[in-house]
Amino acid sequence: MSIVDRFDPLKKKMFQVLDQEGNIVSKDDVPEIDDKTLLEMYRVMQLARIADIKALQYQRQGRMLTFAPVQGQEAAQIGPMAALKKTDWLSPAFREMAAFLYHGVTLEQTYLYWYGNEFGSRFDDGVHVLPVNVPIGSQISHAAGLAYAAKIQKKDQVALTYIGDGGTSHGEFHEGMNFAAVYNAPMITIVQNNQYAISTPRHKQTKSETIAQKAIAYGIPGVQVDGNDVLAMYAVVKEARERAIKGEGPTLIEAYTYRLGPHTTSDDPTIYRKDEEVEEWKKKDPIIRFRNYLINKKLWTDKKEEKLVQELTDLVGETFKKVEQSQAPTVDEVFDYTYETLPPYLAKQKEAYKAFLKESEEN
Amino acid sequence: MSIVDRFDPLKKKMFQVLDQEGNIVSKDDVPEIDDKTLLEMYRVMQLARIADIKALQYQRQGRMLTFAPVQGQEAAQIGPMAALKKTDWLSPAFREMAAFLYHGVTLEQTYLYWYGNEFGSRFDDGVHVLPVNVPIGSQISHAAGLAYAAKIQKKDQVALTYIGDGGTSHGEFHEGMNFAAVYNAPMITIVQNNQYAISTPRHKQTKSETIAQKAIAYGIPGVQVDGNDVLAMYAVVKEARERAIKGEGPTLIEAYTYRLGPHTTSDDPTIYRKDEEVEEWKKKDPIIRFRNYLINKKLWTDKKEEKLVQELTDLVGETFKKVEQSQAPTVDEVFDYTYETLPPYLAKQKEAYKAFLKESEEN
Amino acid sequence: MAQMTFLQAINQTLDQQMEKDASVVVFGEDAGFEGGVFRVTAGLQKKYGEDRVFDTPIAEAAIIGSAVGMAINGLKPVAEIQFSGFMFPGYNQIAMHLARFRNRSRGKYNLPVVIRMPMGGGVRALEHHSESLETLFAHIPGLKLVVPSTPYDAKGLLTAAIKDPDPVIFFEPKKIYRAGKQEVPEEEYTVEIGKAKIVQKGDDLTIVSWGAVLRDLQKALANYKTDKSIELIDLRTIAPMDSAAVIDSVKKTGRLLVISEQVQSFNVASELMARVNEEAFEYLEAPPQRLNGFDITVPLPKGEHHHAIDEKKMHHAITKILGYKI
Amino acid sequence: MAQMTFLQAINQTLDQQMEKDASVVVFGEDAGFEGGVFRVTAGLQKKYGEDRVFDTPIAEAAIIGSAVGMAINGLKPVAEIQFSGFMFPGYNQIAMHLARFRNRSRGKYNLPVVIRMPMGGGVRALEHHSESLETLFAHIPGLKLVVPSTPYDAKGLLTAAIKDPDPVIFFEPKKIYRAGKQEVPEEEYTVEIGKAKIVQKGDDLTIVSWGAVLRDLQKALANYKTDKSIELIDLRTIAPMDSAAVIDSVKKTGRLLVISEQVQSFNVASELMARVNEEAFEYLEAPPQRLNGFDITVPLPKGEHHHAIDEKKMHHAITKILGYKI
Ligand SMILES: Cc1ncc(C[n+]2csc(CCOP(=O)(O)OP(=O)(O)O)c2C)c(N)n1
Ligand SMILES: Cc1ncc(C[n+]2csc(CCOP(=O)(O)OP(=O)(O)O)c2C)c(N)n1
Ligand SMILES: [Mg+2]
Ligand SMILES: [Mg+2]
Repeated sequence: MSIVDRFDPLKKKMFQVLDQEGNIVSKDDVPEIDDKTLLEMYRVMQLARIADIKALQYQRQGRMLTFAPVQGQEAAQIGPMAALKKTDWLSPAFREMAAFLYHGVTLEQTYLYWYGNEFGSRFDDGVHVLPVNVPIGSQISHAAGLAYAAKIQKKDQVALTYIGDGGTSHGEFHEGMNFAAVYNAPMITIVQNNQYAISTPRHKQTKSETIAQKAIAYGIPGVQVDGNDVLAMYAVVKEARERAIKGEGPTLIEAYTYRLGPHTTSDDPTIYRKDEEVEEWKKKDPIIRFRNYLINKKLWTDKKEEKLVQELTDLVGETFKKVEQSQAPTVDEVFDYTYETLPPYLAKQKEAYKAFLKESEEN
Repeated sequence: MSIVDRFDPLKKKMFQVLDQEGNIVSKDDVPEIDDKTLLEMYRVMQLARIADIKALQYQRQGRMLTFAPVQGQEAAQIGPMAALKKTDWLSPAFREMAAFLYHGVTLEQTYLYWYGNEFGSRFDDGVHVLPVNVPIGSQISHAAGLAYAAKIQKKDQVALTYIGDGGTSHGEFHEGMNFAAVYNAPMITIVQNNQYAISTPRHKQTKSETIAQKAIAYGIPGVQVDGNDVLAMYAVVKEARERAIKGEGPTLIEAYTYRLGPHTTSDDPTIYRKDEEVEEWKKKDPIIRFRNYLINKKLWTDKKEEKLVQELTDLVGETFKKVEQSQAPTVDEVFDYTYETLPPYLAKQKEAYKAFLKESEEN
Repeated sequence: MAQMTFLQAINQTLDQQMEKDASVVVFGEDAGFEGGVFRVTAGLQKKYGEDRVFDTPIAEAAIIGSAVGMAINGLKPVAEIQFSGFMFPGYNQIAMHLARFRNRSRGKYNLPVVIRMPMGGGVRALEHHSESLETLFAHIPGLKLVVPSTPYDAKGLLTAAIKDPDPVIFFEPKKIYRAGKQEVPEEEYTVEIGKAKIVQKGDDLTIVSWGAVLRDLQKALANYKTDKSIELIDLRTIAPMDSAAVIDSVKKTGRLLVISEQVQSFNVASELMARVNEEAFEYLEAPPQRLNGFDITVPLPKGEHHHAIDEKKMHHAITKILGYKI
Repeated sequence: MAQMTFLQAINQTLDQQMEKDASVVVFGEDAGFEGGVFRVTAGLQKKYGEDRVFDTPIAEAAIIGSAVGMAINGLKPVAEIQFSGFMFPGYNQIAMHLARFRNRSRGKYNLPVVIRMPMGGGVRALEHHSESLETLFAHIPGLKLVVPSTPYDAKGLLTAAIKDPDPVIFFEPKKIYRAGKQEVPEEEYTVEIGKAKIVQKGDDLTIVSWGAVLRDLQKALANYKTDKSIELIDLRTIAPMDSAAVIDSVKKTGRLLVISEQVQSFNVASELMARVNEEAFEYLEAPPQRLNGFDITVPLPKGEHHHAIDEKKMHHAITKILGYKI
């Protein structure tokens, strides 16, 4: 029986493959993933973690701008992305650095974005990731459109989109979900229920007992998954992808997880949540859990760990250096991407500005 | 056991008190309504029906503007309004003429509105009805706000709002529902599922099997009711009102019904639906059903019927005459309601326009 | 060549473009099976199937938002908003995404999306059915906005809009959907977006207008007796606005009058007046003037005539500006 | 009297009005428990309870729409939109309902609603966090829009806004939330909505500005060497705009320069230029000028300086208009 059939969201049963220590709780549910992929998943989880910690440090030093940390949510992002094909689309919210890195965005690009440069959103050709999406909820219908286009063009392709627990209150969430469902568009929606929307706790966001049960409003499957369990997240997305490709429509996946860090670098979470709560969740760290699993599986050792951490730390440091040395946007860049061809009145504004800059320099 | 507990929307069970012939199907569910109220309910259902038919005629003669007929949906409106207190709020969509008339709006006002005059939306003091609301879905959060205000001011008051099956796809529906649910605001939402949104059938609007099950997304009770059964509609709203007043929050009621007429006077329904379908639904006419019930109950006779129809027909004719003789909006009226006090630049526009009119007259 | 109404010209254009380009898809509330409440898309679903021509749920944000996604994934969406007054729930998607994706992605994602919307008054309609919302699109960088006034331009501009790599808002003045026919070529042609049209040459006064009002204005001008010669410009594109054409004209005539159905404050006239001030101030022989609606909500039908621009108002404004002496 | 920042002045005003008037309620995303992401509403929930000060779901349409309902049912809602760039999903409620209920109901329902929104740039923020959206409110009949530039005006205008029977959009230039303190009286007072303030008298040039830019402008003027005397007007209210004050000033100076952070097309400057054309054309000694952002999406922080209005740009524009000779 499929996962969504076994885990009725109204019964508040959460799908899990690994327990908190990384032991298998449900053997039949362990997804088939080759070792190389498992290690790649682990590598990117660690890369995201290290890049995240470093970004926070850089930001505190005033060297980076606002940044939305991903710490604690790596499994909810790496599991799903590993279950996709590279040609599948990702329509993100704004806290998906781990997913970005796994799906082909470079670390330099993600850093450049949070450094305040639009070129950080110009991903390489063939990378099927949309830019960071700030207006809450609006990414869902982008995914619906991507998926609809994939469907009628008969591509073997789905669109996966992320949103937060808070985002589910938004009208844009509702419209996008309903839209995709009506057309059986191959879309997968993952709600990262990290228990808070900035300071607002989950229970003030909605009265529904689970987020997963919101799927019922759209007549589609919904399931609550342990979002700190990378294998469970992988398995459920794998299954959802198959349904989607078969023309059975979208799936709503609630990834039950926790944001270990602040909402963004401008946020002080101690105002609204207790240390004990954070400590409880640290025990459920998705990276530790996955590492234990890999160690049990004899795929990982402390030595390998040490080497990887060092390697990634260096990579992050070097990448940030590059980003710091990147050029600030030029006048042309600031104007020229508004339209394919610069309209006359805008060209005039640009020329006047250039003349002004020249004049100022000369004085 | 409460109605909402007995009629789980996921089981597709529809709540009914009277069958198609007006016989009682479920004795225990017959609501206690005194005879006077029953007769008043019937009178207003007939008034709405006659006013509706006449409005269509006037419109065809070019004497009235666009108009959204209510035919077929009278029970879904009169049952609920009869279950409310006069101090409860009604936040309507645009097809609620019957509800308007029952809750204190005069026929002259409703006609004046569809005649194209804003004064048709200025209801008498003490009438707790908001004006016709055209932008789909936006009335829900008005109701949420009315209800929230009632709650924190500890009034014995609820806000009831209407929306169509099509309207449930809108983001505004979702936001308003979720908002009210979170605060346990005393709100009642009735979805008049009349099977179409203009030409778009219900199944193209959403993939959910019932509209009622959308309640699950908000963690509130939802129930599907035979919307052509005025007693069922009364009973379910009565119960929802009690829950609301007790602080238990909103209820979502799907009134399963049918629009017998066109979407509006500019619509040609023969393009998108079959005559047979309409004929099937005519057999379920809510007025006939209720009349049979009243006749069975010895509250009504053919003679009374004849008299009432004549009386109401006259009333409608006279009212329309008055409306036709009403004054067109003056210049002052067109300007002066924009703000409490006319700002200088707007006063200037008004004066200039008056001067222009005077000059034109003189020439 | 065939005689066509404005509405037929649009329908024929959609048909032609769908035929030529399999990536064009058409959708909106009731736009599929019944062909839209005005029947602009009539017959298309039958011809091109439900995948390419379809009804949507009532969800303007999703209509625009999904168009964004479709465009990124290889389609050319031509979406319909049932009335421009109902674009507001989709305005977030229009202003924050549709207009910005190209800039946000530094040119990676162009969005060749067309959003069609019936606009304007004069049809004795309910609230929210008579608005003229040009400003709300023209103020947003990254959008284009066109308003044809003839069947010929409707076809040419819509063809250009569908081929345009940037998002285009396509306003259809509903009052003239069926008002009169014009010869429209069967074959494909484009009218350049961003180019105003000089409808009538003149030396003493420049009048700028567009859409349904322009049609009324032409009648009003025919009935206006004067020995002065008036240059009439159909702006056609509101964004990017061909202010150069207007400025050139004003340099010649010295007088500018802008006529529209918009409310007054922050309308197209204000922006044109500002640009004329900036670039042709020395040529002005009279203060630029505007004739438009008032800063009020468009009244319901019984009061709409107050807000509407009729011939009397036009004559009055023309007489006033022609009579101005410094 | 106490020394207060702009932010403190707003917080104190909300506190004072909630204390005096039990019908005032304050809400928004994170506005309750933590007192908002900027802490503008800090302390209020503790003092007035969760019924009157509360967090909302992330749902801008419902925030505005419920405010409409609350106002009709006896409350005075002061709602917060977290950043003005996130008002778009609520724009339907603002433009189609909040602005119109009074007119729609022919005066039965006044909506004494205040919508507070941090606005403007200069804080090195993410996309959608730096917009200046004055036009989108001032173009809509029925709304009022104020933008204070000092702690004193912030308190006076917010007090007036809460007491106003009409809906008021209250812009808070986030760049100056904590920039400098000013003496602000403890007791209640109002600053009239719809009245501009002459900050500095002068005879040769009228400069109009508002909000954070006005503050920078004052510094720039202090550093500007000229023998000409400049009149500086803080517009304060954008709608209903005190164009009379500007026109009076221009009649005296003959020159107008409007400076803002907005994009250029269809901005407050265009409307002011249009009104000055209409009413003070003969007094103009130079074409009215505007200095503002470009018609582009506000760049991310590394490019924001291009769009921002700095002292150099200000000096340049002033020199240009002062030097103009017909
Ligand atoms: C439409 C809109 N409103 C408000 C915001 C401001 N905002 C940014 S993040 C956030 C909270 C999001 O919470 P959630 O959806 O749970 O995602 P999380 O931050 O927890 O990942 C808010 C309100 C926004 N970005 N967009
Ligand atoms: C936001 C918005 N979009 C579109 C419309 C145009 N419109 C008017 S009625 C209608 C269909 C409504 O269908 P439904 O909600 O089922 O109500 P019914 O007409 O069946 O009573 C539409 C799309 C509108 N009024 N508002
Ligand atoms: Mg969250
Ligand atoms: Mg319907």
